[in-house]
Amino acid sequence: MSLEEAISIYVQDGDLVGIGGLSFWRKPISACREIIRQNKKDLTVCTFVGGIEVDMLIGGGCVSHVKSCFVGMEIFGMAPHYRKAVESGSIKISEESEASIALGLKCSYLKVPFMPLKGIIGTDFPKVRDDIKQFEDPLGSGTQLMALPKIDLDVAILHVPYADEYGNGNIAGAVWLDDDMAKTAKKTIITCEKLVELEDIVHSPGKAQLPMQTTSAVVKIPFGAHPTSCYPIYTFDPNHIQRYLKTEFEQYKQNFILNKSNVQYLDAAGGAQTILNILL
Amino acid sequence: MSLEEAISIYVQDGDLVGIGGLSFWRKPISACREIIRQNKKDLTVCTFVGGIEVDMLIGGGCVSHVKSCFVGMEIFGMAPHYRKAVESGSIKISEESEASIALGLKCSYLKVPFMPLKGIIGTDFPKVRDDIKQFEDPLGSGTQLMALPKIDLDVAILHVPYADEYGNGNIAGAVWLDDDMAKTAKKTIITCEKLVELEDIVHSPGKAQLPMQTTSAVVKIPFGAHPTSCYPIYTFDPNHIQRYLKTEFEQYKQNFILNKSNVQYLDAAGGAQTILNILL
Amino acid sequence: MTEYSNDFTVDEILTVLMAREVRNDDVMIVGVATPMVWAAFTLAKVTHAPGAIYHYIMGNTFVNEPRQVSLLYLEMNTARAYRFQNSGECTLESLPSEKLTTIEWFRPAQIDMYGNTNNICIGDWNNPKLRFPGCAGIADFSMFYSRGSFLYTPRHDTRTFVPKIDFISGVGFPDGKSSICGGSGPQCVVTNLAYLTFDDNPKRMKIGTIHPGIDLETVKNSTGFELIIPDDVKETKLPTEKELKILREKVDPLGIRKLEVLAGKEREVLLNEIIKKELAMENRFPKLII
Amino acid sequence: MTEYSNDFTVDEILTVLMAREVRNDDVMIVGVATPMVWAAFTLAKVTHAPGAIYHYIMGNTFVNEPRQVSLLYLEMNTARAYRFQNSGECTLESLPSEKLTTIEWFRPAQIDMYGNTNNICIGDWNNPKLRFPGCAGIADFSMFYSRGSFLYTPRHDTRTFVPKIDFISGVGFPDGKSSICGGSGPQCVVTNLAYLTFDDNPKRMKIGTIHPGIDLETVKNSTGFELIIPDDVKETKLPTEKELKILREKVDPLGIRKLEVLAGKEREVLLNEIIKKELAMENRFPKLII
Repeated sequence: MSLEEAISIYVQDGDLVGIGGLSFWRKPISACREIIRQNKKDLTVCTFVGGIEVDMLIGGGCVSHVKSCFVGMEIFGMAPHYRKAVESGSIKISEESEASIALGLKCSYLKVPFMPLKGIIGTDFPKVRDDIKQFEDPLGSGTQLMALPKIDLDVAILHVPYADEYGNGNIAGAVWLDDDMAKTAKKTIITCEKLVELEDIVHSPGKAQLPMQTTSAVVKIPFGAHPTSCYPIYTFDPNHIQRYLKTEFEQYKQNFILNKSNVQYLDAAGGAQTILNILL
Repeated sequence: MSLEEAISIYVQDGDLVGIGGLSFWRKPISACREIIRQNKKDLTVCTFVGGIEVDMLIGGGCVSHVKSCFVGMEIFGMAPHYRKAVESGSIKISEESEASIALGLKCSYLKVPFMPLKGIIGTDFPKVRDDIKQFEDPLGSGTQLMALPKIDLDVAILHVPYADEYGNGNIAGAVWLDDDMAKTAKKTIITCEKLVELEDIVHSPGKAQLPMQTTSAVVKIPFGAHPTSCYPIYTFDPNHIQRYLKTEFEQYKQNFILNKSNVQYLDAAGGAQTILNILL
Repeated sequence: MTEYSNDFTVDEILTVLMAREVRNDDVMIVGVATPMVWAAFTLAKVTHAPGAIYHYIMGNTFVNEPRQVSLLYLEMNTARAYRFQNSGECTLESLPSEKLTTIEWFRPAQIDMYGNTNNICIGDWNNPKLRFPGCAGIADFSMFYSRGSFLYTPRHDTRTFVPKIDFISGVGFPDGKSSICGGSGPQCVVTNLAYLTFDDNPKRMKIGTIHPGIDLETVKNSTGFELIIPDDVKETKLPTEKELKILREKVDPLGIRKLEVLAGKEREVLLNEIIKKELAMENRFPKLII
Repeated sequence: MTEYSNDFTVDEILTVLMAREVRNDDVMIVGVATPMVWAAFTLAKVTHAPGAIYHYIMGNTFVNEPRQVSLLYLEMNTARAYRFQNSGECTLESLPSEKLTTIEWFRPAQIDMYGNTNNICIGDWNNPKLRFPGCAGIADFSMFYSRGSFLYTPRHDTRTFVPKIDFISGVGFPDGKSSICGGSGPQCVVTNLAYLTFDDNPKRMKIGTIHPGIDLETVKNSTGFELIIPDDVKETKLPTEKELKILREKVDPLGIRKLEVLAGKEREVLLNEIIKKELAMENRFPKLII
């Protein structure tokens, strides 16, 4: 299946979209560019720690709502479109913590509508989240707890170094919440650096952290996480991130997104020199 | 540290003792024999699926309370001392399910007094467990849930194939709840087949599932899980299990437990022939 | 043309009927110490459901490859050749996902007409006449499965099929109403006498088919409550020659599944024989070549 | 004899003071994009706290080996040479255990006299004047740590130290009372001007020591609320020659920590220089040889 087909079939306007990776690390950016090309609208984006992918999707006008505990550009500064959208009130924020996202996904496994946490109490989160609630331990210890709601993703979009044709995905570095997203989302799109044999997955450490039983589509896109990293193949591209921050979004879209195949994108982003720069 | 010292220092009468492994697989039996030799009393034993180890400890008079979802001898039948003790009312049972144990341990990570489950509702568990309680989703969905209490182990006793001198433990096969027990118990005793280098642990799949930060003692005991298994080194010993079932416990204790070093025990259990039988 | 056979034992018809419930896209949940279930799943996998995947509870692993049923080396099956391992929550994770269709067989010590089951004790819980090992995970998830739960017993008698069970450790259709928690509830009970299903409204046990050579009266007299009896009670479709041959020669040549059916001396003799044979095996993890 | 040095920059005294808080049995929690914290932990590890272990939030891994601070290759540090990886719950797991003493540094955008912190926004949340990236996990666990939480900011001014923060995303000592959830609460705030601690009853910010060359009035005027001032305000103990040498030459020779202190053009120049140097490195994961 092509990326175009995968996004077209499995991502619908208004979906709650889970995005894998963390910050500048292993983000499914090629899929995000495709979402922008297809002009998807009104998405709610949920990610553990968001970076350039959330910012791009907002810049592209695809997002109406963000569920994340952090959206920024690491040491490079703020995420400009995210910041502008929040400050102007053009997108809604669901203020999350790390635990509220991790536990929200865990709810799906247990089929429970909420999970309890001792944290968050005492913060201003309850003032801006009418879907979380402080309550008392039903077992009578008197402990005050925060109830955090289930997060039911419509679709998870994940980039991994290795996958097989059946939809088994293997992640060499940190998994973050990718496995929980894959296993609980209604549909899962995996983009991968390399299509390998089932046997390769079985013999890789971690094996199929993303099991084929829950995968809807696998698409091979080398450097599909650029300008973010994909361990153990390449690190993030600081030059491109700086370029992104210095380019007006419509211009960036012209240069790097619209009508760009993967190879055209990579050439626009510096071709062989860029690839050699980031390879580990 | 010797096994004698480890059990003497870290297991106290009345403790809530977590035992690793499952059924006939990777149970810390040498440690259980030492507990019987030291005549520990009034222990509450918590294990995921119990087998001969729980039965022996009950036979040895060490146990007043069992928290498990299953105690049996697999295809070999019932656990005789467990059954007799329950039927005669000489030990207390905390009727558990798989989830109630797994989630009870998880509570420790989150520092919450309970975890919610949608299961167990409709069963007779609440009639015999006054520490679990049905309650309604505090977020208002109307969902009925069961609140399962935290399990705070005093000491976890785990047998693994590989550990290093710092207390990092590596398990080659299934981990079951050993990692959660190790990480949440106040003290953790690891017995291992082989003492290896830290580097060996780092390069083994799964690395240090039992991290040194939470280990209190490491003791090398080859075949320390016999007559249960320790993958990938040996499987369980069906002949010894049959012998156990056919021998009156006081006699078994004389033959295999009292005043028996590890090598004396192994010789009594059939020596080289037994070892060759079970080696994988 | 399919050849049916009349030459089978109780363990064989049970195993074959259990195998037939498996669908090609199922995840087959293999418990500990249930060789008949394992044999049934493997038979299904090598006959009509090649796409089905094992989920070994024991290792918490998804495994694709079928291997010969074993008494001593279950752990090797689950620890080798797996593709995916769940985390410490074990059965809590992934299995009850709506994405996966799972099939799991439970063997109750007692069952009532609504499919409620008991694996805890006979008599009062506080003072039991007989304590069973326990219900493991049955209380947690059996009511979630979208495909429902599947029951079997080789002991179809009035001690197993009782009007009122002594302890509900697995929830069926409470008072004949739909399963709670959104699952489909008990689907069938495969026994040594019959294939039982559940009527729709109320959800009550009824006779599906009766095994060859068994008469209706025997089934009725062996059941401690009233079964719904259809107007036209059919006979259970016989095992095929092929099913029996593969089961006997390939899937479980040591006959380990029979341990779930036999009792007393007969059982002990078989057990000793299996142990002896398995300990003598050079290759302890033989490939299954069909 | 220890040689103290007066020749240091703001980033250096901050890093050294942060390093000094680490104990030999700590687990040091390294976040994402906090090179000054990473530098401080590595400095501690190679000087007075060799037993301390990194916990890289990014990979959710425990790592024993110190390596040179990096902008581009943090992931390699966390993904290689680790001994233990938590499960998907990430920071939820293991860290808050009572068995482990953890040390984590947070950098608040706003802080009040009780150590409550804000990393969310300036102004009303519904209509913010300035939106920050967010608080990540601060809201979850900072109040659990038995060793308390540790704060730093290179921007000691009245925009950071305010009478009332706009959004509480990290809980300090509510109204001067003990930390909730059983943790020890904020322990100190290391700034470019001073080392601040918290008085006992009520729990309110007080001056610990003032950095060399800074006078008390500057500290007071740079703080938007009243600090408790001890009778005898001492000067901060200077960095040692050894600390500075190791920090500059070994731990962070590229000066990546300085990105947390600099602004504007100066910062951009340094950033470009670091990127250029790191991209040119042959060995992208150099060993740290002290």
